[in-house]
Amino acid sequence: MENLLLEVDGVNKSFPGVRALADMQLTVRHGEVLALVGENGAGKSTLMKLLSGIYAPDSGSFRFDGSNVDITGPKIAQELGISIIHQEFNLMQDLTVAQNIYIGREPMLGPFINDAALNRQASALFEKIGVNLDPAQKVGELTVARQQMVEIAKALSFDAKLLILDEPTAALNDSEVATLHAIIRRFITDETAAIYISHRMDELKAISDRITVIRDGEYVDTLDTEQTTMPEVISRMVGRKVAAQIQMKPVPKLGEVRLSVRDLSTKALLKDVGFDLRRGEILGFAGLMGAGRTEVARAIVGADRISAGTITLDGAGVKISNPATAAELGIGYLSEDRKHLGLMLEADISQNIMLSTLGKLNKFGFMQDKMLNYIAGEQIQRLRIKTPSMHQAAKNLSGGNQQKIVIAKWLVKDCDVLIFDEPTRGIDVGAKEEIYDLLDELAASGKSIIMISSELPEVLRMSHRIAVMSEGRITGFLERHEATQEKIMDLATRSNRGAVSV
Amino acid sequence: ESTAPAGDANADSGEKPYVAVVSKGFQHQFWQSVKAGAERAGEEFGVEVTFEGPDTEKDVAQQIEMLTTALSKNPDAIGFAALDSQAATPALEEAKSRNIPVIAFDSGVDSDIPIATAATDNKGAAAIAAEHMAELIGGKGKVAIVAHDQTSTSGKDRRDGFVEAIEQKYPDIEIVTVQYGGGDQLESANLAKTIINGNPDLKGIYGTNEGSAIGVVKAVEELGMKDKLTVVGFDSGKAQLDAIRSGVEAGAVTQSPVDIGYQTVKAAAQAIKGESVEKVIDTGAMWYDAKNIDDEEIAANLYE
Amino acid sequence: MSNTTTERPTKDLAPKPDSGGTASSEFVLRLRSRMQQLMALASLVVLVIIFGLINPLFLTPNNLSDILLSTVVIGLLALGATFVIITGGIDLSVGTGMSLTSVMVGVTLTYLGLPLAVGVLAGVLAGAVMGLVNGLLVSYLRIPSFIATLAMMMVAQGLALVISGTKPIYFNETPGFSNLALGKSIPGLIIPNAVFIFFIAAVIAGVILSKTLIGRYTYSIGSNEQATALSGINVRRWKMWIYTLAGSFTGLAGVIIASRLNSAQPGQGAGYELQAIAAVVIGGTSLQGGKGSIAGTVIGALIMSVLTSGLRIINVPQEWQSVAIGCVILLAVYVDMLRRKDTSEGK
Amino acid sequence: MSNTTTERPTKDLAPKPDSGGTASSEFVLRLRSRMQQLMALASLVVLVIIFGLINPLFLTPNNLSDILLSTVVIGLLALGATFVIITGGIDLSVGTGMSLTSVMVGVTLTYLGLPLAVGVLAGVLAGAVMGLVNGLLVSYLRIPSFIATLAMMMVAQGLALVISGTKPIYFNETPGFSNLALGKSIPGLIIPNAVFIFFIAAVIAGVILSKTLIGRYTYSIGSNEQATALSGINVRRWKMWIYTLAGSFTGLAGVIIASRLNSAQPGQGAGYELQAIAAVVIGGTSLQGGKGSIAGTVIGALIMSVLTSGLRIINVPQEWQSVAIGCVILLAVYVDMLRRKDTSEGK
Ligand SMILES: Nc1ncnc2c1ncn2[C@@H]1O[C@H](COP(=O)(O)OP(=O)(O)OP(=O)(O)O)[C@@H](O)[C@H]1O
Ligand SMILES: Nc1ncnc2c1ncn2[C@@H]1O[C@H](COP(=O)(O)OP(=O)(O)OP(=O)(O)O)[C@@H](O)[C@H]1O
Ligand SMILES: [Mg+2]
Ligand SMILES: [Mg+2]
Repeated sequence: MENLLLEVDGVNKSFPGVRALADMQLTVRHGEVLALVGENGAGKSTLMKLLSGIYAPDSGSFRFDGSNVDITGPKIAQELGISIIHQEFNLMQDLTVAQNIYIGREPMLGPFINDAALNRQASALFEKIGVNLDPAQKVGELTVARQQMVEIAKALSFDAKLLILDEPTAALNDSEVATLHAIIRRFITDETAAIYISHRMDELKAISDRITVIRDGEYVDTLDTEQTTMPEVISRMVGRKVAAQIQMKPVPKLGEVRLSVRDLSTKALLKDVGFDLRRGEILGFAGLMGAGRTEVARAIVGADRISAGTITLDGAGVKISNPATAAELGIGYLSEDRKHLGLMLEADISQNIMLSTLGKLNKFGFMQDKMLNYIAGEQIQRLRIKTPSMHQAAKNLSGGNQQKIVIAKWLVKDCDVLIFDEPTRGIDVGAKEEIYDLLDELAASGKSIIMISSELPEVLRMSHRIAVMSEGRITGFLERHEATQEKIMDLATRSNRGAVSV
Repeated sequence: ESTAPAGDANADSGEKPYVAVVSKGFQHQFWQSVKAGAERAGEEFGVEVTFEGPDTEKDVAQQIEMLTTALSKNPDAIGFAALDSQAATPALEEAKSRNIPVIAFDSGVDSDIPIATAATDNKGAAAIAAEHMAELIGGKGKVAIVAHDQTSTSGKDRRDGFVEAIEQKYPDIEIVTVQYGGGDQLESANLAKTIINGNPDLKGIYGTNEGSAIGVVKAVEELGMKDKLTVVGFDSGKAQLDAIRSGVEAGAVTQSPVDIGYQTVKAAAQAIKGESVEKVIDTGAMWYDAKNIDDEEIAANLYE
Repeated sequence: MSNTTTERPTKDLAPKPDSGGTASSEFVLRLRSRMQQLMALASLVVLVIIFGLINPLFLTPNNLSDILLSTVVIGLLALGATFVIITGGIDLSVGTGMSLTSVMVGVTLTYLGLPLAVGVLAGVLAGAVMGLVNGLLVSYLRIPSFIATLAMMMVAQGLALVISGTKPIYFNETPGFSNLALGKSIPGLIIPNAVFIFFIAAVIAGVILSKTLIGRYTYSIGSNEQATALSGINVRRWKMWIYTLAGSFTGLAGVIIASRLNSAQPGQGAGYELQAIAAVVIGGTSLQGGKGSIAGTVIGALIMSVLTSGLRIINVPQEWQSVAIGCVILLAVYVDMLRRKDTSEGK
Repeated sequence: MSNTTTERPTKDLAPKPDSGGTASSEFVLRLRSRMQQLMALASLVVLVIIFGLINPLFLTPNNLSDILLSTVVIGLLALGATFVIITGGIDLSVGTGMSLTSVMVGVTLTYLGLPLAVGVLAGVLAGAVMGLVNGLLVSYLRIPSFIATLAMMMVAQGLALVISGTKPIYFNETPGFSNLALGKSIPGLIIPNAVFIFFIAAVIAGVILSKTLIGRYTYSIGSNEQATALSGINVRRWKMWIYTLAGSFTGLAGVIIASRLNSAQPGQGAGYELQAIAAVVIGGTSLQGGKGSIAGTVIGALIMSVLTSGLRIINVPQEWQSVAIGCVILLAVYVDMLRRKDTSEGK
């Protein structure tokens, strides 16, 4: 047809035990942003990996800019003008931001790398695309969100015709998402196009021209964004009708205070953080990138050292020196960084799910493997983790399914206080609702939950009460009935006004 | 390449008899000379000879493995220089029970199983070194020892023989330190230099084997102390011979490595034929220096 | 990267959207993990056959029994090292540590004249204590395991010399002691006790590694230490115990070598650590941590001793032996790699 | 990740949009990365002072010059090992490899009678070829570096013996050769050439590591090999060259030791690899890959030789020397850890 940048036709790709793509098709026009949606494990990332030369297709053809292409490696993809931001980071932690972005394309001065020019180049790039990074900083020192920015900058640093973004916003909050969208819009010309993968439906409306839906590795449909509604997209994704608007349950009657934090400070960032968490309560934490939400969680469970502050649990002061102590006291922490801090990528699913509970499953010193597999199997069913077997290595799962494993790990642990840091990162809309229901259930059964999230709608939907952080302090609490996006943003952008006490 | 005779070969089965020699070392020139002597005797007396030894003279266990493997090859006789006689007892007993004659060599095997021993008296040899050292430095002053090993019999005997001789006869000589360089030339050179730097009034250094002695020579050369220090060594090796000729080293005690190997295999060949062998074959040790280094009797025992 | 294609699938196994595992694909996955050990085993068998063809004496029961016996010490060290390596660490202290523990046995039996059982216990305990110290250094002082155990290697070497007075300690007053390794408890069988002790130790190690909590944590620490810690597991404490456990195998090796040599040799052991680690790695345990098995380690240790012994028995000159061992190790590991051929670039 | 917490500049919470690195924060970051080396340097200075106080003879120019000289061989080996270790690999072949390259020098100069420069080149080249083989094994056959270089260690040891005919090769016909290491080219200075050669080699290594592509990719591969490959870098080819480069330092070490001993000793070198690796790690290079520096390695090598020499000069009995070295290494690394003090559960 007319004006196509990319045509994917009849592509098949299987992994042992998994048919990831079956007769897949896709077209991208010049000058458009094509959104690609589908449930977790639908095959989105796999398709993108084929396009960027990481996997080779079992069969099928790719036409790029009018000619048939055989993308046999990342270098070939780069040369064709396909630039990708992978769902999982591909950064060298020990190199600087600039070194990461221009790896393989270093400006030289004779036999030597011209690091000054390298940093200048990077600065110029950042200015052009409007991100805010220090070229000379080590990537390992950056937050997840900032690392995502590095990935974006890197992808844009190529003179790409096709920009692929695989869940670029999973680690970003709304203002950063807006920045990213602006960057994408500036990138799109008559010569270029982008494929945009996301589970955040509101973004699709904002950025895309067309939406391609896939399900279980098969092409379903392509819709014009203008002329469609999100419930329609979602119903094609999951293959059934979904309730248009989920009812927010009223705030239940909360129990007594279970966890009480006072004057919590760390050397690095936190300043006099204090709050109470009641039995049955879901306390949301909102804030901008680097506001310190993750750090509060880590400080509470003893993963980071605190410089001052007290933690009281069920009325008794406790000293938590490491996450193991926290777990013994019934406080569990689900990390936002599943790849580095959440999963054992090489280990299988059941081992991952049962990791936190192993201690309870031994009899006379021996592991109860039957029991263990049974419980793991239950969780796989309950969270609908898509896998051929519970003995599949975690690294072979799709991103969203990996996230479900991490959630399952804490569901089986049965903690009284659960701290979920970005729990729905990378999880598809349908599954998200299921997880929300799960959290509601947990709260209703008397658990206390802290939910840190960068998605404001999620915070608003879930929280009984919202704590907003800025620059290491809590700048305010909002009850559910009074909370709005505007009020949260206002508190989140306050600085140096001192902490609000409980 | 020599191959072991398959099957239970005996002297009278038509094939050449086979003598497995398990020594204390392999890579050092000393052991290569023993090997050469063994092979020469092998040719002379018409026996097949294999020769092997552990990587270091500390590795008792590795030597025992070599001895057991040698036994598996059904040799007609075994030549053995024990790193630790006791440790080898079970294997030696097996040899005895299978009527395989064992010839001990080098520092000997402390057991009554070997029917003959071709050995150097290391303590006696070290005492010779001590006598000459004392004489060369005029009977008083400080000396140091750079030894090759702290735990092996040869290392201990050559240290102790020297120390005892000095203590008994030369009360005015002080042994300031004994340090061990593992027989590694570089290591020995480095540590000898440190000893010299740390003891400005040092008169002499004694190196207990080829590597140690050459290390000491290197140290003295590098420090330009040729005329200030008396170096006494052990065994030979080209660098040591050169040093003795040029006067950097006063002299050394040599054993008769070639003869040790030769006598061992000769005794083995005799035993296989059922001839009687001498119980103790003293292969001797003698002092050599610039004056007598080219004497026929001495030169025959030196290797480069 | 592109070689992922070789992991081409069986097309008939369409994924069930929310399965908890179909029986058949589960079977495939398990088979695959067994394959590795089968492969190593195959290398071993091939080696034995080759040596046997070149020199039939290699296959005499006596020689085979000797080979088993010669596997024991490195094998025991490798068992302990397997645990440490699966956690992603390395243990360089096993060689001289073994020497130190054998000296401790000597002190107990010969110097103090205590009963045999006490001596054995003292050896194992000495090893455990050494492992504990390694563990404390690695987990609580957070010293990289390479450095901590390198330092321990030196300290153990020195202490073995100091405690023994730089001379071997003999066990002549404890006549039963050498029977511990060399006696033949099973009538009619020429295989000495040490071999059985090794296999029993291997079975115990295998059970611990695959069936108990400490074994599970060994794998999970190796897979992702931080994730394990954040899952509420006291990683430091467990790591300390894992090193202690590993150390007690070193201790047992010290007991066995002392019994075999009927003496405690304070100077030896240096260099054994590399052999033990080689056995572990040839057995398919990854130095990156998280993967490995005891069965593999036993096979790896056997490969090493079959090689050494085989080259000697076919009279390869000593200078060529090490060349040959090097090449065969490469070949064995390469064949294994070929089979596993996965997408990751090896380190 | 978690360890980022303490390393974050507290001020820079909201970096200005025009960033590009404010001068001050950049300075702080650089200072911090220098700190590590300063710390190691401090350990070194403290050691020197302590030994000097116990025995003033330690501080004589002669002795200090000797210590420098005794650093050279291990130091050169450590330079090469630094590259390999930063990629996340390990090189066990440097010790016996050095021995093999020195034999090659002997063959060139003594057996073939070629000119001195050719001999030096032959040594370096032999090392490079050995490194190349290591590199091929590691990158193209994907054999773990531990195994590949362990095998190479054995092969090199055997070949050195085979090629030399198991005897040392002397350089008496090439009188200038021993001057290469021991001559004193700078009049009035007692420091021998070998020391200068080492420092020049270190500077070259440092420049290569920090200023050239191969150096950059060394870090990059060590940080995240897969990501590097995905960035379109031909990781395998670069890794091959990195090992080759590392090998040429081994070759240079072989030349220097041959010159110093005026002979090629085929039997030596085993055990040097652990000392070289220890020097690298004491110098702050991480065995996990991605981190390290040449300056650190030089300091690490100096710490090792100062320790050895110092303990000898203050007459610590040999059996206690290794205990003391072990403890000091621990202490040096621990102090370094303390400084870096991060909150994460480390390895
Ligand atoms: N290397 C692999 N080995 C085996 N199975 C794989 C591998 N990579 C992907 N899969 C499987 O292929 C299917 C598609 O995965 P993919 O990552 O493409 O999903 P996705 O649509 O990106 O999902 P998500 O939204 O969760 O990121 C999943 O079932 C996944 O488990
Ligand atoms: N400007 C910054 N530069 C470098 N590191 C930072 C910066 N701000 C925060 N960090 C670190 O990054 C980590 C993540 O920040 P934190 O968890 O406190 O923020 P958050 O509110 O969870 O936001 P997000 O997770 O979205 O980044 C913390 O460990 C913190 O120390
Ligand atoms: Mg995906
Ligand atoms: Mg966060």
